[in-house]
Amino acid sequence: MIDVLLIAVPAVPVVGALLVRLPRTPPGADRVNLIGASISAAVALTASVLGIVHGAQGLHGSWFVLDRAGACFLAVIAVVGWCSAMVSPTYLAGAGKSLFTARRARAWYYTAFYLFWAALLALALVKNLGVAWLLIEATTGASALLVAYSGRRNALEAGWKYLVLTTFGLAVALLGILILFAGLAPHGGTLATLDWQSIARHARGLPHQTALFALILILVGLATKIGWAPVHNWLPDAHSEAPPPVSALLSAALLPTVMLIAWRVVLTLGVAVPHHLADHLMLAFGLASLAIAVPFLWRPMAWKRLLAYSSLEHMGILALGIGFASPLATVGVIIHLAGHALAKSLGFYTAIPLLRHDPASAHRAPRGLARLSTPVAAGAGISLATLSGLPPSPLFFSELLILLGGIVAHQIAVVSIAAVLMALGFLGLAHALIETLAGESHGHRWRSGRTVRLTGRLTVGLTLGLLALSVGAYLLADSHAGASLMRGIA
Amino acid sequence: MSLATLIAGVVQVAGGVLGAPAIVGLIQHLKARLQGRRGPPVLQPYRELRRLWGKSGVAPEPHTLIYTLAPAVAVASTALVLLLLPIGGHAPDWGLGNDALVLVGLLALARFAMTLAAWDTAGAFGLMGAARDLMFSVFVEGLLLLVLVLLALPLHSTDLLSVSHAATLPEVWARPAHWAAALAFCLVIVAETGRQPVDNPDTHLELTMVHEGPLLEYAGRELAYLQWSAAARHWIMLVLACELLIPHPGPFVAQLAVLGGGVLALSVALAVCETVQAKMRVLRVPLLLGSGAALCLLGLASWFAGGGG
Amino acid sequence: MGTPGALVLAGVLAIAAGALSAGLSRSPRAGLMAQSVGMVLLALAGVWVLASGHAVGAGFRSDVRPAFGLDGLSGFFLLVIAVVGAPATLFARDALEADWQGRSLAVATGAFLLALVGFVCARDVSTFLGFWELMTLVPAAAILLARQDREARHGVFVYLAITHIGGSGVWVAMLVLAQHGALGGHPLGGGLAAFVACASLVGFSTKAGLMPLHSWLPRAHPLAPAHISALMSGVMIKLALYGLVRVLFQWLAPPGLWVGITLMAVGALSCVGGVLYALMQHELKRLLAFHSIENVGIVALGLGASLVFRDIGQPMWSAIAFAAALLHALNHALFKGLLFLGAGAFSKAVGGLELDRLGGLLRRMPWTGATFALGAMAIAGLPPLNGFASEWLTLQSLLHLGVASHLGVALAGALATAALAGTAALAVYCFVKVIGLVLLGLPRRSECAEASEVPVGMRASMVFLAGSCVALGVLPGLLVPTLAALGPGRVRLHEGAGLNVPGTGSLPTLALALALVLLVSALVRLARSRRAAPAPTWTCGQPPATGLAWTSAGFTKPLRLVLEALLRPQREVRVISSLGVVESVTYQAEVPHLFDTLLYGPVSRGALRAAGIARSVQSGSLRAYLIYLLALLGLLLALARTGVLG
Amino acid sequence: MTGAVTWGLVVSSLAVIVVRRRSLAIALVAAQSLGLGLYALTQESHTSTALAVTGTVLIAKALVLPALLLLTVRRARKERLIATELPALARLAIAVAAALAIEQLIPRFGLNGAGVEHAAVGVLALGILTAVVRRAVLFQALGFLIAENGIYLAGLSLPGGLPVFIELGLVFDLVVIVSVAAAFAAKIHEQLGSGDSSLLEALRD
Repeated sequence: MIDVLLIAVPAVPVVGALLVRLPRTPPGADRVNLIGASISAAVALTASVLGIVHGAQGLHGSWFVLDRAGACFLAVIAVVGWCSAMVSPTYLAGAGKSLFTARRARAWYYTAFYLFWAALLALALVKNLGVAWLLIEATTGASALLVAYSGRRNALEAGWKYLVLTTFGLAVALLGILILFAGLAPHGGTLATLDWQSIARHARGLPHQTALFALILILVGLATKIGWAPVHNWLPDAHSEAPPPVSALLSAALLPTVMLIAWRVVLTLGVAVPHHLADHLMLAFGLASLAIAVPFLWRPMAWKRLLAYSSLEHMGILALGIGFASPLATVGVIIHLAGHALAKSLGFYTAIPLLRHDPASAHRAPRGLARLSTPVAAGAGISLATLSGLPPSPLFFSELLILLGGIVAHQIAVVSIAAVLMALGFLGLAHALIETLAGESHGHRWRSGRTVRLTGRLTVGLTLGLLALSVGAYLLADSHAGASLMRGIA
Repeated sequence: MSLATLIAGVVQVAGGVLGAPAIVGLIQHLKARLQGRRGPPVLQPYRELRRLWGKSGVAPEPHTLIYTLAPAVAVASTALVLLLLPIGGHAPDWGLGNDALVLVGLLALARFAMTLAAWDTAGAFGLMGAARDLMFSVFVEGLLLLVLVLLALPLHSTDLLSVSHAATLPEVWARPAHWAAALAFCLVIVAETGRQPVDNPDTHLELTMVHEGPLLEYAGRELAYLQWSAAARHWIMLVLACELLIPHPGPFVAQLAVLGGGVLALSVALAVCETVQAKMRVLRVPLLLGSGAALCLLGLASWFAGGGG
Repeated sequence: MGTPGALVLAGVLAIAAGALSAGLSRSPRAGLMAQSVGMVLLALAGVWVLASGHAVGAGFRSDVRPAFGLDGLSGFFLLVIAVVGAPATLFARDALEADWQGRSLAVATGAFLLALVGFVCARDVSTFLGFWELMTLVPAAAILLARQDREARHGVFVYLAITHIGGSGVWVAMLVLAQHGALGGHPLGGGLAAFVACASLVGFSTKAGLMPLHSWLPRAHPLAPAHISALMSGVMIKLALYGLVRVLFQWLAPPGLWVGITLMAVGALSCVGGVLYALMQHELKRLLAFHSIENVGIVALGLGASLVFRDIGQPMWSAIAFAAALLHALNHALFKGLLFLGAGAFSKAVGGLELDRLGGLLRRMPWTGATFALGAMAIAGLPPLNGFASEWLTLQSLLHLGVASHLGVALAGALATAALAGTAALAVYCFVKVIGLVLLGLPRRSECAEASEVPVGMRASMVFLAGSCVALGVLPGLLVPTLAALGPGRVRLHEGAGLNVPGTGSLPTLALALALVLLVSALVRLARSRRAAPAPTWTCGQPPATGLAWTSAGFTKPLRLVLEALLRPQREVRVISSLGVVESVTYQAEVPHLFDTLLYGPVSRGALRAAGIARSVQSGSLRAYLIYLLALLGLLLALARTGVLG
Repeated sequence: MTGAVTWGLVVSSLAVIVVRRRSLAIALVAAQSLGLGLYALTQESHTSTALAVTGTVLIAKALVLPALLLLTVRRARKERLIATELPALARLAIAVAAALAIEQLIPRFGLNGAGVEHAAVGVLALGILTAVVRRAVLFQALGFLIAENGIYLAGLSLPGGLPVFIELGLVFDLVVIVSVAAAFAAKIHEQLGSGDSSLLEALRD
């Protein structure tokens, strides 16, 4: 039963990818997209509920492992994917020429989108490092096309950089996996050798050098895909050039999901290297990402580029949470992941009406939205306020929990530096928030068309989600949950 | 209530209310003599007060209630200060306590009232003096508080009675801290009483006035009030100097004698100093007072260096 | 949870309901009324807890489970919030328009009040920090709702920026304390205590607006609507000191004498610097904002003295200094609230608040004018008002620090005493100027000439505040022993109307006030027994004209000249003459805020330049990015190979 | 045999860094893959599945991918580089130095034969470096293929060989990625009129 369900999780979107090519007319494609997305999301959410309900020890199967953390990731991917699928028609309606011939553009978009989504969903479930690598590589292929969808010169450039950097990074990671595989060869040398459990079981037996180098190579490789500084450089370009729904999926689903893999590597392989080296590597990546993000946040930036750099910052925070490796921090990471996903995708969705009514905001900071359109201003404001970790947003509590977890892990120095860096990053976001909402705006109010109305609905929905999340975080942020999450992942 | 305190109370009131103008008159007289003039008689201030009492006041245009209240407030707070003073180490309990800081506060209240009155008439000259007066007060109050710290050292109290008890015996002059306090307090006296080199009380040029400036518009009884309170400020300062700084051993009578002699001597000193000293530039005054403050800090250091005296 | 708990709950609900109804209904008046009712209920709760001394609700806890409660200290600060909040909301009821902006401001007011209340009632670290942040954010939002011009946006940004960077200190301190169970009742000691002390000093004193971390305050406070400014200046910055008190007196084992001395130094700097720059201001609300810095400095002096006394083993004086600090916090809340509301009333009546363009308002607006003057006397620390009582107590404790047992402590005490005395005199100077320019003399603008008194609600709120200034000035003794009991050592002081403290000549406020009033009335009667002859003011015979009137700059000139080296005033006289005939002479003078020109300006410019350089990382060249990848790889591998990574 | 293959691999990778003409470079990479494939065939214990797998890999890498890339080259016939590239010797020197540094840093990790290990890591590094020192987008794609070959070599000389699933998956991904890359290369040629990656520097801060 559970196997079928979990097979369906990636299978349904794949089928959707095929079906969406059938209808000849755009409306037809949109309709298929609507149905397919809803079904896939429903399936994935059911699975994640199952995982959360009795996944304390993790449900293990032929190819998957469904534990609490994985279930949370699955839910996030499902929700964000669904929202992106819902806004895609509005985006496509207004998107001009694209990379593909006008007739097939929509079909290609949906196909790539669904394949991308399917890969992500599967990624949250796989129990095997090798397979995970293959899936990550697959996401690159699908998403690169989507990034360049608009076919503009900048989009091509961004897509190309994304493709090259991540593929080379993943090549490095693959070398690391090979080294690990070679090290584990005495315990089988079959595909199953790379299962998380078998890695965890035999890690202690590994020659220390092998484990260390495998770990370094894998982490550096995955870092390029997660977008950790200093190998994050594709991230701002891709996020700012991709179609908004895709940017949302990239930032809110792809990066965290790859990070889940990195997390599992750290948890399984980390025991093989002395004195928490793996955790310290994570902390280093986290601080580096925070520090690199700050100067960019300080500059008035185009809306989506700003969001991209804030993604860099938040990936850093998540890395810190993982590196602290204490239950509180783990709870913080999960809450942060979810909150960031909702807020960030909301931000990207508001970019659709923004770019529609004010195309210039593709390369300069938006100003005075409050006077131009209330729903858009609300969406942008709520998303930015949440991302800058202001109470009562869930990110406030998650950051608090992560830092507290850091102090529990006796990392006071790291926590202090991180707190200061977060405050510095906040400056940029605060400035952007003030100017975006209250700055001097030109032109008169936008008429509330389809996109604006949709943004309004999304804003309401996602805001309710955020509130629910923060209430949950505030009331239930209690260390038992964290412990079970930790147990779940390992 | 013992006889001593009774007498002390009488002196507090009578000396303050009736005796104060005599000090001013004395200083004027001596000054004139030292300058080779005959000068006004010692009782001249009383005559002036009587004359003003008979005259009607002036209601300048524009003015508000504040202009009317100011002299009364100034006189009232000065009068209350009289009741805080120890006389020969004694004072009756008027229910007002004898705290030094209360004294400072009341003097500030008087200054506040007068400077505000200067604003009320929208006149140009009064404010010139008011601004300077307030500027001095910043430094004077700082210095006065430092002096109080030094005087509070022996008995750890700001109660004027206990401070004057602490200064009963001549041994106090053995302490550098006491010397510092005494010297600094002399500066405070000169500044508070508006004497040269800080201010020239008998100038009639509006541009050089400090304390006199805000009085310009007043006439009649209100002016009488203000002239009396100027005189009373002399009394207050001199009595404080005698009680807190000059040793006054022996029985109460002797102490009273010391007080009277001290007040006389200090008046003479003021007169002499006014004759030999020219009025200094307004902007130099803070330097003078600042040096006093430095002196006080040295005194404090010496106290602790001397193992707490 | 008992009666006070119920009162708090009712009050909070009333405020929330008020905020909601103000947002939904067409006019915010009813909602604001409900808010001020809620404030009254909270005041009752605060007084109840303060008087009974029994804590209600949860105690402080170190985990992250939400908890709320109320103890003596919280009760006192709840009272501080309420005595400003109630009149402020009443004032806003008449001050705010019934349009969208007015309604949203009313909602923001309610949210602000709730944030303040939540902060003093928070009992666990996440709630504490949450409300701490909200307390900062809501007024920022309120300012932006009121006005969106460039100046406002910049001010709000600076406010958020500085408070947030400083606030990271609070975060670190609170998290460390929570993790070590210090909130749960085991004070944190050892080397970590010093770290936490530093972090909390930085964090809380930024929010309290203590120099040199104050730069946001004179920018942000004048921007807000009057009643929000009153709450910010009167309450918000005090709550930062509440946090500091919690950390330094309750959650930390004494880390050493230096903490108290540092706090005193900061306080002295703030009070002198604050009042000096206040004197140099020519805009009323900005001037008042600088005075908030001064008064927070005075409170900090008291707290620092209390810490030092505690550490040198004089519990009685420690408690007195503590009580003095708290009393001054309450007093400042009262008269600063009064003054800001008065400023709001004036601006509603005449528009701009440039000091040189006002004048003669006492005649036009007797109620506002009289209460404003009273508030000015109180903040100037003149007897028999409340400012004098608390400054007297603070001065006494500093002075007794000056006669304490070690040279270092004594010098610190003596210097602080002199500084506070000078500050008091400067405050008198400043408010003589303010009263003179705003209320007295001739009106300098037509608006001032026909200004009319504000509605009754606004008047009532100001009268209430003025009345409580008098009451606390006459009967401070009713409160001080209770406050001293909250302090370290739990000392019981002598009860009574006045302040009867051993080691002083005692301050019988009641007798003093009565004597003053009686004498003054008698003297006035005597003097006025003859009718005074009306006559124009003497200005060398010509009629008094506004052109000749004194300006704010002119009145403070002597001080500016004396302190030229310190204040570095800048003046510029431009004479435009053609053919030897002078056509116009323009004079410009200003006193730059040295902390901005010498400290904040260079730092921010440098930071921005550095950021610009750092941004060149994103050069746009794919090959550079690949080189980063190789370099990172090489670096980590080399570290691993050389065994640095184990 | 093994030595010959490894050396061939390394030399051809270096050659790709040096040569000017794109078609030649593509041919070199194809030759690499071919050599590796044949080597794999000789290596494998000749079970049918293994044969099949290796065969597909061989065909995919030695024929399909080069064909794809050649197609794009044909599409954009004349290659104009905007700025002149580094001189060939300099490119070579940089690449060799960097590659040596990297492969010296990796310790032995249990392939059969230290030479193979060094060669594998070195070729991977050379692949990345190709993308660094060559500016044409096509060479950056080739660099990826080279890197892949390096890893494939390592995979071949694993004691137990790579799991079949991984091997096939690798090839699948490879095909996907390279075809996407080819599409990009074509589009870039179309839009920029040149495959010079130094034209792709518009996105910066």
